[in-house]
Amino acid sequence: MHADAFDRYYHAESPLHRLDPRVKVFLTVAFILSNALLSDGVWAAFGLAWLLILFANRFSGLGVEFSFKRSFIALPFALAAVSAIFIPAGQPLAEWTIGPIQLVPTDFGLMRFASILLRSWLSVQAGILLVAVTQFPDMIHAFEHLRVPAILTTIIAFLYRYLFVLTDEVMRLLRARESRSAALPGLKSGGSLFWRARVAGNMAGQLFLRSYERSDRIYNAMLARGYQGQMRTLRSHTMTRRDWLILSLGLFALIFLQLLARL
Amino acid sequence: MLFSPAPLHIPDGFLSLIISLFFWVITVVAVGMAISKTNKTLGEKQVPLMGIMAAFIFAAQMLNFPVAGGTSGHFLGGTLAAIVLGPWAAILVVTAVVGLQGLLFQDGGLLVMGANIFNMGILTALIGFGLYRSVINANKTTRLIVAGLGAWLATMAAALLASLQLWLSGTSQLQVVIPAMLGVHALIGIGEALVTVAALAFIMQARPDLLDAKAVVEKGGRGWIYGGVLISILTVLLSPFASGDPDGLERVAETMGFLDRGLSASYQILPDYTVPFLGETALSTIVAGMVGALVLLGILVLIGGLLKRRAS
Amino acid sequence: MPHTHPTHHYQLPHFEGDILQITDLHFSYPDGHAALHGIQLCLAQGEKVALVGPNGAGKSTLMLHLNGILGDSGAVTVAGLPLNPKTLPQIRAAVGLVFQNPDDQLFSPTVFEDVAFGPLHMGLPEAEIHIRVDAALESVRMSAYRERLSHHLSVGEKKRIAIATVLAMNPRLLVLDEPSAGLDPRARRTLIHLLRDLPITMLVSTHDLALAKELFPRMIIMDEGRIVADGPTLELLQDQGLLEAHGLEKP
Amino acid sequence: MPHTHPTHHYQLPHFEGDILQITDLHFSYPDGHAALHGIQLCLAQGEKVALVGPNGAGKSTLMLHLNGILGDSGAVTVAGLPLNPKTLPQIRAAVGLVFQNPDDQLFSPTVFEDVAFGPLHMGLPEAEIHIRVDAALESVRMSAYRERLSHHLSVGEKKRIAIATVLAMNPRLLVLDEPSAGLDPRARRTLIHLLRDLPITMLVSTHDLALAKELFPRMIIMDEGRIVADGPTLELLQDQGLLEAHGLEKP
Ligand SMILES: Nc1ncnc2c1ncn2[C@@H]1O[C@H](COP(=O)(O)OP(=O)(O)OP(=O)(O)O)[C@@H](O)[C@H]1O
Ligand SMILES: Nc1ncnc2c1ncn2[C@@H]1O[C@H](COP(=O)(O)OP(=O)(O)OP(=O)(O)O)[C@@H](O)[C@H]1O
Ligand SMILES: [Mg+2]
Ligand SMILES: [Mg+2]
Repeated sequence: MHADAFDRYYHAESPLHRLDPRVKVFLTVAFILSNALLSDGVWAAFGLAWLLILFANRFSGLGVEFSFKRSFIALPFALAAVSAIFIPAGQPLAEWTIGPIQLVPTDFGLMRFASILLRSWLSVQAGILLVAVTQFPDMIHAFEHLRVPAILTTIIAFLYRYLFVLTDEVMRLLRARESRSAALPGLKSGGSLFWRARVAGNMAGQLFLRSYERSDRIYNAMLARGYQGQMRTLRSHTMTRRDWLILSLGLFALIFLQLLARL
Repeated sequence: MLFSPAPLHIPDGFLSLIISLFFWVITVVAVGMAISKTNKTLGEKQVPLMGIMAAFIFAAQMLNFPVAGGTSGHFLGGTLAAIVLGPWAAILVVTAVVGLQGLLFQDGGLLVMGANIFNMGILTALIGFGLYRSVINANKTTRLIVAGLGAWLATMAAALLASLQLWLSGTSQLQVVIPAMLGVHALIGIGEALVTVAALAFIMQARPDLLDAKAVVEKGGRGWIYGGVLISILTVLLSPFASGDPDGLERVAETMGFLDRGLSASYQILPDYTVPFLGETALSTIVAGMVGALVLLGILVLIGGLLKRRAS
Repeated sequence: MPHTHPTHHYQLPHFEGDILQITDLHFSYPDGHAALHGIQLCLAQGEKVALVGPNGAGKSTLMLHLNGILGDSGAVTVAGLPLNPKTLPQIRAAVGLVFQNPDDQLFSPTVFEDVAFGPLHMGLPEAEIHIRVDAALESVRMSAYRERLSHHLSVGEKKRIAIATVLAMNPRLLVLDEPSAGLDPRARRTLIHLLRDLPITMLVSTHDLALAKELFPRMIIMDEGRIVADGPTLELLQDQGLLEAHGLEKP
Repeated sequence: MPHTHPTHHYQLPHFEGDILQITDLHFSYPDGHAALHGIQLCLAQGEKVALVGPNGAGKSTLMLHLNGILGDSGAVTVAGLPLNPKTLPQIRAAVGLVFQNPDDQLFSPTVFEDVAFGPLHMGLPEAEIHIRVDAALESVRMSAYRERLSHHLSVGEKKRIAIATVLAMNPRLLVLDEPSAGLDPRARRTLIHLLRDLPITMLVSTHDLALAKELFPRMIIMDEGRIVADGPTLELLQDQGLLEAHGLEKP
């Protein structure tokens, strides 16, 4: 079985794929930060930010609409911001009465809501593009280079590696349960809710112990290869002049965008 | 889809910069402490253990169980990890999980990751471990019941805090977001509690050594009990209060000086942080943001350096 | 304990004819990988059949179709019932699937709970469940393990419990995925005796051609998602060219 | 980081004689289970030896002693160095241990990182690490897989990479725990060729007596924590009584 469904990396030969992962990570974070710095309702700046994303998409070799097509994953969360539409500020636009509740959408509220969604939607696209053009291990290296504590990056590297092993294991457990979830004609099947939750709990406990014991075996394997309590990594990336150039261009564009937004 | 965005994973754009940075700072400090504590107690074994346990939490989230009418409950696993691995280790594990979810799946944002880690990792460790530790010498049934309660409360506390963060960021209105979030999570929390209890019972049976009183006490001091019980009480008191009388919370905030101009004010002060001597200009905002980012970077470098020195 | 419930009350309707019919079964995984190309297969009641082929041939994929974990194309008929969402629960009662790794099969703390999962889920009355569990454990000769924790058993023991978990459901057709992998010679021998003595129709995938030769009169060879040979085991094992072409080796 | 550790620090001094000597090794697990009772064993340089025995005989336990993961009783001597905390790093560089499950052995995201793990933790300079990794991948014929992600590999491929991870440490003694489990006949054949061509002293545990017969001139049979036989493979395989007494079967 393969849990490759988690892989978000799309291979292509492109300038963006070749870019040093540090630059990609840094620019992505800067872009998200820049979105957070834009005030509500500066549509031109939001538009320009999207243009930047489209531009980046263009150079990823994955197609201009690549990140757009995948960008609706955060949409369900938009529900959390819907109430912003009815902020009692600015001009009321309408008045809806639903039972005892009275809803008054306002122009300020609508602008606020749209701005939150736009910010989030732009940031999500940047993230999508980042993982699509960077192999995850490279991204971990970038964080090492950017001085995130080695222990944390190593834990994430382990997590990434065993994510696939353990999700395969869960999928097999789920299959086993499914294949024995039978019914006979004329009998009510399924058991009680409590029983079902207990079975899920047993599976979780089972999985926990197996993972726990596996970590012992892996620790042995690490010891066998000379691990003495400190992770070492080869710093395998070097920044080229091209990397520096693109980094400065990107930052310059973001600063320009911020200035434009304040005009 | 395997990982639908859980309601607790706040995406970028939904929290204001100040709130985001504020929780980043707390989280960075807590994670730094967790690193040094686990370093001491678990030694060199911690790296594979934490990594695998993080993968476990990830995988366990796929364990659904049919509830009714085609819906199913999902398991989050934070409380289980806190009880079995100890609070410090659990913080690291959840940090890794939330980090990967944000980085790889855009399930939760990057700038808001500090808040997400705090809600789902640190609160859970406090409540889950703290409550369980307080009854460590009780009989098995009591411990299981308290663990279940802890799982439910941890879910509620995370939902409550996330709501407050959204409100303070001017993204949601309190009287809407609190009942909605708490309502949904009261149900999610029940599933979480059931599964946590069953999983713990399983582990008690198969590997009692992991959960005997001595092993648990070693993993965190009495401080966790006080912290855990305190946060639990706060959650219990605040939840019905906040959902029943959101304006009340508003008044409390007001008297404490958070807000000065009533409800709409919160939408204006927070997004517009400025640097005093520059006045309310574009430059001021940029500088404010950069200062925040630099502070963050500084803390990260500092912790990294500390750890390196400790290791060598 | 007075277990007086007659077991045959809780049985699938009686049926004569081929227990399993597959006509032109195609399957692709969600990532686009085409794993099965037009499988055609009939199993008569009481037959014991080996399914062999190299890694990645599609053996496990085919087996997952037999009780509807994968696929829903209507190409599979079990005991006269065409597989579809409505018949699925009944078909799962008729087909007992045992996975390669017993750790994937056993998810309950004790052996008893694991074996009782199927009958419990089917909603059988308690007395009947006890009868079923005892009978299933008895037939794999593990009655003494009823209250043990499955976590602490050896691989060979787990394997037998895994088989018991589906026997407790009184299946018409037993489907085993590589039952001998990872067993030491003694445990493997015990397994062979067990399978020989079980009076149920069986489809067993294996890399162990010696086991196939010893146990199964009929053999099916798969490669790249197709059935490339189907016939008497001893005959197929003589065909050096055929075996070599599909990465197999004469035992 | 400037890794300036000189390579020779980790190289064992040149040494003539038995590469491995074990005298009266006893071991009990923390839970009190006594797994080894007075193991006595010598391996000459260049020997290739099979270690067989039923499940639970203590094979894996013994192997974990060979580079000090378990035990510290001073009963083990590798290339003339008695195993103790001071010699441990050297001995770990000299003994390459490959575990049964490649998923426990390959813990890094990419193949390159995994193979480089050993040399890196020996403190070799970067250039040397690259040379070692390339050579190790070359000898298992997996050079093309350098940048691949480990979780994309098949079991057989993972197994080969797992062997490469220890070859990169230039071990004097290669210790493999059940290398052929779960491989299909073709992958098993590839493994046999690989092991035959590697010019290193080897101790290999296996349930696959056919593989032992084909590859290893010498065989050691363990049961219940003791070595019950040690001699030429072909001779031991003739002794029906011996094999049967320890749960083995003539291939
Ligand atoms: N979940 C999945 N997603 C995509 N492809 C898959 C998945 N599971 C299996 N495959 C592919 O389908 C093909 C058939 O796989 P299958 O597991 O059925 O082979 P098999 O005959 O059982 O092999 P083995 O002897 O190794 O168990 C293989 O090429 C495999 O890589
Ligand atoms: N961590 C442990 N704690 C306690 N007992 C253990 C532990 N690991 C193994 N044992 C026991 O020690 C004995 C020897 O186990 P070992 O794994 O060495 O056997 P083996 O010969 O490798 O078997 P197999 O062929 O199944 O791999 C067994 O009885 C086993 O139950
Ligand atoms: Mg298979
Ligand atoms: Mg072993």
